[in-house]
Amino acid sequence: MPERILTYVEAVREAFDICLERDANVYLMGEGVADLKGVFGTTLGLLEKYGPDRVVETPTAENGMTGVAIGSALMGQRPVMMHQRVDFSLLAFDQIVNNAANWHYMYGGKGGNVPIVIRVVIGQGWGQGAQHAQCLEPLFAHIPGLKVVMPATAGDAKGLMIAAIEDPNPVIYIDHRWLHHTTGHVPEGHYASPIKSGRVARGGKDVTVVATSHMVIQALRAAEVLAEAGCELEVIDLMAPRPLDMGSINKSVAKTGRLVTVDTGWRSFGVGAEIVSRVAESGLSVLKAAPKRLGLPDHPTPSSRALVVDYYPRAETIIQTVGAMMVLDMKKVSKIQTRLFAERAKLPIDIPDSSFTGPF
Amino acid sequence: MPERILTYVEAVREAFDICLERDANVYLMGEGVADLKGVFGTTLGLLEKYGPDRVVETPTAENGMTGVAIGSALMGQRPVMMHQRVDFSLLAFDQIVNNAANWHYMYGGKGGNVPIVIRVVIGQGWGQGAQHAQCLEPLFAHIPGLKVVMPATAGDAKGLMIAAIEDPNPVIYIDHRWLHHTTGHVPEGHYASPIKSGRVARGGKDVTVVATSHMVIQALRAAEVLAEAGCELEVIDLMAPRPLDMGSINKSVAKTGRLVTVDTGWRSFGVGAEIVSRVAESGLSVLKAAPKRLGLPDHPTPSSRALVVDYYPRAETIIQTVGAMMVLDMKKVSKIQTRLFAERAKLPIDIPDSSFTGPF
Amino acid sequence: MSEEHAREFLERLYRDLLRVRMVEEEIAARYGEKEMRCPVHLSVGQEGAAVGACAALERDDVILSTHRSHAHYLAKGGDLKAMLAEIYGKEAGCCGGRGGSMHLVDAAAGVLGALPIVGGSIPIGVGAAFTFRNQGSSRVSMVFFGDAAVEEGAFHESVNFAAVHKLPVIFVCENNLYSVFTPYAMRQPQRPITDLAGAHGVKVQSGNGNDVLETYRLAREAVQRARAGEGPTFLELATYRWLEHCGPNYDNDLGYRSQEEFESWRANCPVEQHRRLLGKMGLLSDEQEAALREEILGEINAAFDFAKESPLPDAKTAGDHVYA
Amino acid sequence: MSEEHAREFLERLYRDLLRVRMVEEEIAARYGEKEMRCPVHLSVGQEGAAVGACAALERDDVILSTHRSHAHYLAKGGDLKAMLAEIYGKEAGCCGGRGGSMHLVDAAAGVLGALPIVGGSIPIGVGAAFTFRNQGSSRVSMVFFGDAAVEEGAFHESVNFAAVHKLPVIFVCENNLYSVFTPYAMRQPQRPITDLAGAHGVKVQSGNGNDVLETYRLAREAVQRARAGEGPTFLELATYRWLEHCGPNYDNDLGYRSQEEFESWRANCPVEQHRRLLGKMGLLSDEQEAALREEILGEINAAFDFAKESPLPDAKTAGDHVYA
Ligand SMILES: Cc1ncc(C[n+]2csc(CCOP(=O)(O)OP(=O)(O)O)c2C)c(N)n1
Ligand SMILES: Cc1ncc(C[n+]2csc(CCOP(=O)(O)OP(=O)(O)O)c2C)c(N)n1
Ligand SMILES: [Mg+2]
Ligand SMILES: [Mg+2]
Repeated sequence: MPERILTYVEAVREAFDICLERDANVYLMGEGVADLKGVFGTTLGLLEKYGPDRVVETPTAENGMTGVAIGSALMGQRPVMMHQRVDFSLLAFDQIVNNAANWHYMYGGKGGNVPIVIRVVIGQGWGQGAQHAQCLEPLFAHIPGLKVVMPATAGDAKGLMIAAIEDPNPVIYIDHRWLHHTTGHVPEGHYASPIKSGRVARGGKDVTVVATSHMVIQALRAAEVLAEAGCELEVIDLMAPRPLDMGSINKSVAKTGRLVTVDTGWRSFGVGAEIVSRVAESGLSVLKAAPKRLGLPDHPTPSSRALVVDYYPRAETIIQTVGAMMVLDMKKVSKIQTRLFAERAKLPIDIPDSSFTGPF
Repeated sequence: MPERILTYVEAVREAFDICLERDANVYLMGEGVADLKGVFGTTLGLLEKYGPDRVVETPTAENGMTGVAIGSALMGQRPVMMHQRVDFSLLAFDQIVNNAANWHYMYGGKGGNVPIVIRVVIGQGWGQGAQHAQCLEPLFAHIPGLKVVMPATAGDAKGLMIAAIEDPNPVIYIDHRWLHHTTGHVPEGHYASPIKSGRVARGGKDVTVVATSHMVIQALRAAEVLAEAGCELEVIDLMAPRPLDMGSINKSVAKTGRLVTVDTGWRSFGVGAEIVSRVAESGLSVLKAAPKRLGLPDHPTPSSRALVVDYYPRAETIIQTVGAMMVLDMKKVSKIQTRLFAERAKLPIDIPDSSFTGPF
Repeated sequence: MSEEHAREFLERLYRDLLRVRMVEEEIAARYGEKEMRCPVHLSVGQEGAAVGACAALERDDVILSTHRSHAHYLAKGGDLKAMLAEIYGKEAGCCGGRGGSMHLVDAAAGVLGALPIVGGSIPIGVGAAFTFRNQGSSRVSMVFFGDAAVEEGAFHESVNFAAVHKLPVIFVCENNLYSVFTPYAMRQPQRPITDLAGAHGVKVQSGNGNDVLETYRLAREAVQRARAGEGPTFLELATYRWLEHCGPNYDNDLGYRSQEEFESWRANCPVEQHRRLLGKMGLLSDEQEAALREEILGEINAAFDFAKESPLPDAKTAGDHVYA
Repeated sequence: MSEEHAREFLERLYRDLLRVRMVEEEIAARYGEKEMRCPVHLSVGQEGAAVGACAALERDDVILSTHRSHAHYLAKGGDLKAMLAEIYGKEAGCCGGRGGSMHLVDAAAGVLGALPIVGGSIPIGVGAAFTFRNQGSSRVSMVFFGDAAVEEGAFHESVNFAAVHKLPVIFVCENNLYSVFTPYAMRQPQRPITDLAGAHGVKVQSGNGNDVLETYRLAREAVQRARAGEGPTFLELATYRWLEHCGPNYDNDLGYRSQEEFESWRANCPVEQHRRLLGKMGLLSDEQEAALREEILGEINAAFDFAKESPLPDAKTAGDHVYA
């Protein structure tokens, strides 16, 4: 199959297009879905193609609109509700947790099911601050009855969106803003990636790195540097924190004996805590070193670029952590890093890569 | 000091009374605070004593009322906002997470502070079902800027409520319904228990059990049985999952080498995950056995008593877990358990103890 | 309606009123046995609203209800046995024992669900109506809620959206003057509650919820408007709860509402009023009444027997139905 | 007001209008330098509402604002240097660089805060008013928000509570007809937006937000009512945003609003209108205008210099201020 390179945004848009085309019950809703920017470009052109009943611009009323989505899902439609910032979805936690997550169970399966997708965009933009750049995935991952997916690549962005829309359950679809401009191979046509927890994004024998979303990119960058230093990371793209399937993680840790987790959100009470705990519970003998978690430190997101220097884990952070765990020669690693990251080092800290056109 | 035995409910009420008396800026608010049942009895008589401006019955409008609390806190008052079920606080997650938790930080300390208490009642009553019996403490514990307390005893119920009210920050105060009728020593007058994470509720050398809220009671019951079988649990009452201070837990695990956590809420992505992860991260050599977490399995709370038989961790569950970990003679343990739990065994599963007058 | 039909209809309304009343009285009578181990919010005194409004619906229309769900469920045609079995926590319950009294459902009868989060089911009902409109269906959605629910933001968000899209939804607010113990005036300013929906550009009506016929007429108009694509209606139905907010007892002795207020509403009993009308019209003799009661009691007793005798769910199945 | 005072007052209004306009134009002009690395939502075209409403307040009254916060902050007396330093992400910013443009604060000037969650600051303002009432203070609270905010449930919850307790709060809705790109009619039904607050039993007024004097008069009345214990007022102020929703550019070429609509509002410029009035009254000659502009420009340039030259915060302090 020849490579078909799309951006993450294009991949999401293609998933919407395919689902809207295939199933008349699918519709998109939310603030901005029918506007000129189309939720970071992911819904552009779809209003024109499918009309305002399929691409439904909504009032600013997150809890109510989520209830509307649930009600219409119970009647057989498949809404995709979008929040341009995950922070807005906090307004809808009542409907998401009390209703969407519980419905099928609390009616013993006799009350129907809730095939909705709630898409929340996480992560940083320019100086967005405390209320426009949170991540919050553990808040969803804690809730039984939800499924939670966090695609890291363009291919999965499409495949998991299609899977989420076709899933008969409420799925929280989390995309990180710093992934939007990344590119990758995206197969043509309809395909659904299985909602499964762990995909080996890069094989390696020394350290297992379990990462989510944008952190997969950082982990892969780190792996490149470390490989040259003779240390092979096995990078696992978690993809779906709930339902959590430990299969590939356990297999990897059994091989490497070492575990590092990297969260997009706050480290404390984060996704990594569940991974580390499950590994520890299943037996310590497999571990050659104490596991380590990376993630955001315990403070809200500041606006100024000067204050985020140590806030977001980056490839560099992963390299440091693995270096300490493996007792690597950090002088040597540092040289490789300087060489490989030369391009990146020229960019300001609040820009993910040169493809980023900013500002928001 | 002579024992002064009060119920948990009386202790909370006394804390309110003392704080209302001492500081004219303190007020109570919420649905039911000024009514004839007074939020499980915890506010009874206070309306008569302090009047409707200090004991403020509110409309059913959780998000708005939480914002009102925040605004008045910024102007120097100290509101205590109550939710008779934690499930209702989901409606207020926007104000709690976006505003209360972030305010002091996002204004760089120059926007004032938010001295509010949000009291949420968790846990089971008779057949309350999926939307009236959740726990959800990890959702709060994940958020920087909040403090989270979960008093397990009547004495701490009072001391931590006073501390929460006097704290200059937003504090989530979580009380479990099955604790309401329990009794304990409650010192007279004003005292604030420090908002600190770990209190050794019972010393022991074999296994560290870190429990929250009602689960502390279950752990202590388990400890009694196991002690007769020659196994000594060190029970740590977590009290404050955020900010999390690992001091007493680390010390205990360094002694016992074994760790069991018991959550009131769902096990996955729960409080126990953070405890286990921190212990594991700080070095494996201290651990003699793989840690274990207990908590609710991954499904919503069913209404029927027949469906909760294996849902809530109980003393029995802890005994089984420790028994397996310590390779105890379970026949012997079982005999002791049967003897010590004879009274309890006569009660239906949906009643915490004979002091419980139900039905709700 | 032919005279014959009209008579049958009036009789059916009475039957439904009486049946709901008798079911709830029986629940109240037996609640002390502590076998119904879940909270129950009884509608005794409020039956007119449920029965009158649901009488305007077809079986394939849907309703949403609240914590106080029995009357709505039964009036819409929900299965009595399945309801009682649910309250008893049994496998045969309408939710298989997972829901309890506050989560009744009967998909076949159009009872989409009941939710105890105040205001929580309002947007769900609007969502159902949204799909009906999208599908070009003539079905309508009716959402029942109490006077406290209009204090929740979700109510306003829902009505606004329904108004913008002219959705086939009927908002039925049973104004019984209290939210638990708290009277209306402590929670809302002096103004007609209908103003709230009116401000969203929605057609509003107030009526006597204890008058089943008046309620029916208002509901029928609203349903017709909805089916004709003329958009949502908000009905405020004045009524009164006789028993305590939650549980089987009278609690007027507690003093949160005056005895006069209570008595005046009791005198205005929806079942009794309609019975008198039928009596006046010569449609209900004492013998007919007695026979009807006996027949209903027979059904109720059989349903209680069913509920009590049927098995509890197996604890091993507790983890089922998390995902579809 | 004496004639002298009146003149001074009119001049002050003009000065404030012009200053807000010039500050925002300067932000727009310099934004392309990519040194202000946070989103900016400019109020160019909407200054009349902010300046007129804040003119009715005393310094110890408080305001709350939104994502579009610069005009409110400046009109209430917020420190310009601290605001610009904040937008530049500097230590000397009003939030020490933690907030950015959407979180302006100036406690001394009564700017309690600004929040980019639509509707999020409305209950906060009501809470402040609740405390003023509780403390028997005569201070009032004024909450600014846009026309989209009334779609949020929190708006209704807040107004209801303010009405029940007759709180000294003024709700100021700047209706600029759009929520980002989405016009009013796609989000709300046809009815005056004031109906929403009126339904909560609150006094309402509509006015021309581009007429600073009309706005001031309405706001003053509302403030007087609030101080007299007569409760909240809701003001709808018609106005229009000239630039894109977020960012420094004109975006009419995108076609989401008509050129005629845009031009008619532009012709109705709040700064220009008031300038003409002063001109007619003989209070503002061309020389005076030029001098005023130069003075303001001097202040603005100095403030930009300050913001640009002052140091970034130290990364090591990023964890400070989580708790008080
Ligand atoms: C969101 C939420 N807040 C609070 C409650 C507690 N609560 C249960 S019923 C009730 C009163 C509801 O009153 P109303 O809507 O008038 O219905 P009624 O009980 O009078 O039929 C309240 C406040 C709840 N269930 N949900
Ligand atoms: C809760 C929430 N939902 C959505 C958004 C995204 N958003 C930012 S500004 C805006 C439009 C606000 O419109 P309006 O209130 O009319 O203010 P204006 O921008 O016109 O001044 C929206 C929807 C948000 N910030 N918060
Ligand atoms: Mg009521
Ligand atoms: Mg607007």
